[in-house]
Amino acid sequence: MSISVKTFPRLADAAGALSQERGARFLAGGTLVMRSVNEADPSIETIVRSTDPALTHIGLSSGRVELGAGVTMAAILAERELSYLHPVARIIGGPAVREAATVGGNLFAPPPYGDFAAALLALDATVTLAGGFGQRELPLDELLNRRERGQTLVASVAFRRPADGTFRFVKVTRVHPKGAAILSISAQLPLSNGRVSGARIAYGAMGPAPLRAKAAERALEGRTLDAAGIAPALAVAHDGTSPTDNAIGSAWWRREILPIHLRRLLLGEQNVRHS
Amino acid sequence: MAKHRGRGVATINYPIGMNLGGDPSQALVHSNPTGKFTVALSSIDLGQGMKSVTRQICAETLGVPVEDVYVDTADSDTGPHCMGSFASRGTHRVGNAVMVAAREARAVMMEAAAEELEVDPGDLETDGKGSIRVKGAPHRSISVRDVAIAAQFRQGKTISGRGIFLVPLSDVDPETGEMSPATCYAHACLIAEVEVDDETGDVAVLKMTSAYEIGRALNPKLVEQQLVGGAWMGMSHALYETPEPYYPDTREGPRDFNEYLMPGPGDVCPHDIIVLERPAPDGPYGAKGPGEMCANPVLPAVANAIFNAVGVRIDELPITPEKVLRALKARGGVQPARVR
Amino acid sequence: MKTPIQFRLNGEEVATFVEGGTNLLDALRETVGDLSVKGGCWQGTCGTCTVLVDGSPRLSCLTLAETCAGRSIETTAGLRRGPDLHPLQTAFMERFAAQCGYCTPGMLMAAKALLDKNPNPTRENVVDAIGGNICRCTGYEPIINAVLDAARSDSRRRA
Amino acid sequence: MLEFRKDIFADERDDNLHEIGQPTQRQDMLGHVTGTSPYYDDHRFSNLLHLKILRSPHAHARIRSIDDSAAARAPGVKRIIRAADVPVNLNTLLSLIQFGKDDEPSLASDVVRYKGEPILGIVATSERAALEAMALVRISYDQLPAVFDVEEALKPGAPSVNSTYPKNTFEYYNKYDHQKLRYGDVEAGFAQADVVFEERYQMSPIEHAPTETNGSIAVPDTNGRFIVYTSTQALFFSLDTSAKINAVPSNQLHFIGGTVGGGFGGKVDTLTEPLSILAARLTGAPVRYRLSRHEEMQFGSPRGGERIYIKDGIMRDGRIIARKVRAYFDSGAYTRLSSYAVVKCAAHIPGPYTIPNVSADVYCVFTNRTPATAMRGFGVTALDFALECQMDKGAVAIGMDPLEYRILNAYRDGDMKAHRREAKNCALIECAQVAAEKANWPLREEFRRMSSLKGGGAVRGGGTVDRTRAPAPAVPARAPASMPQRISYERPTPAAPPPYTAPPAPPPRSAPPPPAAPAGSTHGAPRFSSVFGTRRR
Repeated sequence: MSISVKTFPRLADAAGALSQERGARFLAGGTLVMRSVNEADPSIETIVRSTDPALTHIGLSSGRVELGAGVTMAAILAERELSYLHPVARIIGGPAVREAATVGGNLFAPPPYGDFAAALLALDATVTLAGGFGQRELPLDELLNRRERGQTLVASVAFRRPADGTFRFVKVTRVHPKGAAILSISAQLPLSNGRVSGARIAYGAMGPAPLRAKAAERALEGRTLDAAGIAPALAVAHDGTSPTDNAIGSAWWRREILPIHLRRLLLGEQNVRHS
Repeated sequence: MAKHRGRGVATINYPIGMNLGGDPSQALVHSNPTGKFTVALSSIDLGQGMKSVTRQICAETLGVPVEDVYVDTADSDTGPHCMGSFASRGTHRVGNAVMVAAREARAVMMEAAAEELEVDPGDLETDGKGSIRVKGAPHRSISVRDVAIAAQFRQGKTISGRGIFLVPLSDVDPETGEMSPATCYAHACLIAEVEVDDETGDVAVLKMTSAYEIGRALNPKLVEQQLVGGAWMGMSHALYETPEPYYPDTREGPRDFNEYLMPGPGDVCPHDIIVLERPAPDGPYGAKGPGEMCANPVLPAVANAIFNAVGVRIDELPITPEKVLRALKARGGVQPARVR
Repeated sequence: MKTPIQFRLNGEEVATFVEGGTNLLDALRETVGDLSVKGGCWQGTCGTCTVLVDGSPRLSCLTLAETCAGRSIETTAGLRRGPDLHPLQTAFMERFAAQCGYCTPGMLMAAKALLDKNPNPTRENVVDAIGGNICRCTGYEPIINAVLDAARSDSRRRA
Repeated sequence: MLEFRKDIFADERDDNLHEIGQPTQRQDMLGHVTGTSPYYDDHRFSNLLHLKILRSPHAHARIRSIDDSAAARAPGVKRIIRAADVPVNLNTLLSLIQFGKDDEPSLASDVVRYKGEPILGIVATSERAALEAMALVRISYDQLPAVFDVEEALKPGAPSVNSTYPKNTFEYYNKYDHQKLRYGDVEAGFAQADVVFEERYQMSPIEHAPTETNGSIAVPDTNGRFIVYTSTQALFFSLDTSAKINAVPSNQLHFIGGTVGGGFGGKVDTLTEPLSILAARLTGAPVRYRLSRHEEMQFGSPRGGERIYIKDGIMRDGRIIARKVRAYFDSGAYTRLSSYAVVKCAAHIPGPYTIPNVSADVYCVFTNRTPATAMRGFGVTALDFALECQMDKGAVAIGMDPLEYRILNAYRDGDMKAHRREAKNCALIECAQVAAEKANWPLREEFRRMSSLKGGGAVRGGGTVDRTRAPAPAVPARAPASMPQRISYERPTPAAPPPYTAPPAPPPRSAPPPPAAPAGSTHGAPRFSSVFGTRRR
């Protein structure tokens, strides 16, 4: 009837409990789990927490960035070194949600949520999973492809710091300043001699999970960021996407406006506001 | 990418009170022994300001300061019947009932004062500051407090009043629809300016200019609350809201405030409002009721502004960017009307 | 199984027992009895239940009560400065920034979180600060103006 | 941002008042900013029980069997409330004013008619306990064909939604399946119009979304009474409805409310009080029934969808001479208040304009969706959207400025309205003029001089567009030749305007209110009402 709450000082122990306890769910910021608890989701019998300081650790060393899974959007906004991620963190909920919402939780947020996960995808992030028997690393998109909430426990994410001015982000939403995504686009666009090399583009809300726009990435390789240069990428912008209808917008509209917003993002056109 | 601006207008009227009438409201007003008044109602304050507007009406009618009146609502044991807070009836119906009750209480108050001052009640007037004085001889006056004490403890009078207001129920002719739907109407004209993104269908409302005729504005701040908030709701109805996004299909219904779309604080626009007052012959101090009608003109004004901007008509609410984009594609692109 | 928790509520030590899984909103309203906190959705989507935990805005409906043990919680009930109203309360009154009043406590706390960190906010800062709070009556404009007024009057008071 | 134009209609106002017109602070503002305003849920009781409702997952289905035995044994469960426990399990809100037949159960017994319809109540020591028990209830259904489109619902062979109204339409005067409005000769008007066009408009449903959801707490009081703290918008409306459904004398119920977290029409339906009272009677304990936000959004009644067709006949000089409206209100599975909105809609046609020939047919249609109810602008909001978009199209069709087109056709004092009452106290033209001035919307001199007073001002003199005679003929005398032709026509216009013919015989004019009741006119059967007592309507 009443839920049991188990708090562990060490993340590994939390991971162990998570795999052993029946109906156990890991509580990070609570934005997803507490709502389910409030709605008496019968699949939740035990809440597992961890006070492990590693969870909230932000590691910045020699171009490599490591974010504990429990780092909140507010913590990211407070870190000047992560300014390129501020536009992403700033539009996740209102201030109160950003105080709670965590990096790890966002990796498991169903569409239309999960814009931060999409940004991490464009940063080629890897994920470190905590397990009862030690940790293991895997690429983020692997996790996103087979994410089953509650089963895996993320300890941290890591990625190489993008070169200044190479990371771009847009979230299309109807309600301002706080609205769920119609879609979001994150892009890392390294340039060498004015030409794109090793672009990474990721979409939010264009499929069951955040996804890489690999065809567009390939089409950008060696191209310049002007109308002619990006045309091939726009032509294949839809590759791999499978948007669905939901309460805030239809799959048709998502498909229609995806290349428009991708073009605006790649050309650096002002995205002042989207209805 | 191209953004196009346009302006649209709508003019509307709105009936005050329940259609066909037959919707009574009652009020009781009484003084405590020291001249402070209580209004007992069963009417509801949903935020529209029922307690505040009836309080001002009562104070005006009694001729006492508003601070000396308190409105107690809603308790079915102490508050007499009221049909309810809907159909823009509160100010008009309940306000009238409070006026009637306050007049009856005032008559007793003036009799009691006359007895104390040994003059004819007809020679007395209230100063609106808490005293009753002889017309033309202001030095001969007595405080409402002393009158209440005298009425209660010496004269054995109850300074109280009962009020009811009822617009008789109208029949409807089944063949012609002949009927008396309402006794007075509020009016409005609203001009909306929008910007339309012809690549995404996004619509932003940039500015609203409106004129509302609402009978007497009993409290300009409460009127402003209604008109500003109502116009926001109108904008929301025009562009955002529905619990059935694929109506008449019932799928994908929103379950929370992330999925149920309404303009946020970042979507509001400047709104110049002008208020006109043509008193309603049967309204309390000529008041009508701005509560409902203020949202209505925004919907068509926005739709007409979109046509003016990009030349497409969206005849289905809400006017989502998707509908605008579909219409633009069907029409083969933007065909702006005369710039206004 | 009930769990004991203790925290500071508007400066006073409070101790109570909660069922496992109880959110802070229900703990404050149903067991502690602070009815100044209102609930609008229990989903984390309306902001009505916003309180401050150690100075930061939190949605009390999404906050596991147990995680607040030893923390300092602020609600509208503690907003007054002694006998005086908080500048935000005064400004909300002067701007007629409440109609039904149900979202007001959450709005006040969201605004306080802003002003405590940023005494001189821009309109954009204010819009962002109340961005997670739904108001169905006012159209937001009076609330935005009230918060800006409060910032001005409070900085004058401090000066 | 708000200014007054006291100069307009000043002669009709005595502005020498003390309290009226003052920007006095709200009586409830201090309570609001200190969080002390007492909403229904701000009252606390020991041993408070919680009611949760099991709702239908299907839009239309027959209930074959219900097994709640496991739920009844679940921890914390105090009582299961079934349809058979509801003393009077059929009601319609407006039975209080003798309008319509009882058609909606508090708890469905045999058939569910919309997704979300209440079937079972579970009373437990906590909302969680009630929800956990709910997961243990087993119900088997036979799904039935459902209909969701108002015009589909009216076709022969469409699934019948509501057994009280098998034809899927509310019954008016025990006679018609819709509300009629007839004035002048609309077909003659179309025949003589320069431009005739018909358009279709659709409004989807809209949710009230008050920040406080619907709810109530019923508390057993001493001496057999019950105190009910409620979020209702209509205290006695809810009290009398609750008394009827619970079959108790109305003075056994003591309702307390009046401070409500927003309503906008969504708290008129008495969604929670009858069952929270019943639960308190069955358990002898205080019971709270509070809608979750999800319930409020999907199963609390919305503003209903409306489909409206408007056909206009207009002259090139700008006069609208005929308007025909066909409108369908999507009532959902039960009547609630839609039947009534239909009559209000008919009364509002053709909008604030003087049109000599008007015809309207407005339907209240039942479909398998959440029942609709009142919302801000009830019966008028969607119609105003349709009418004002139609006005814009008409102006474009004849190349006239849309605001001048409205001013020309606006009703004036003394004009006759389509429901056969004289227009009084009009102010549409003044609103248009003031808004246009503020927004720098160009109006030509003659339109700036027009007014809402009888005849509309000198400009309309000489009986040119005088509509004070009522009812007007199919085609009033021509307007001044100086009518605008500024932009090119956007719609094909008749090769040559048809010749004017003699006006058809005007319909009989009837005296101003109150007219004698039309013979045999009654809204459903008379029934008990502690609001009005029993009488014919």
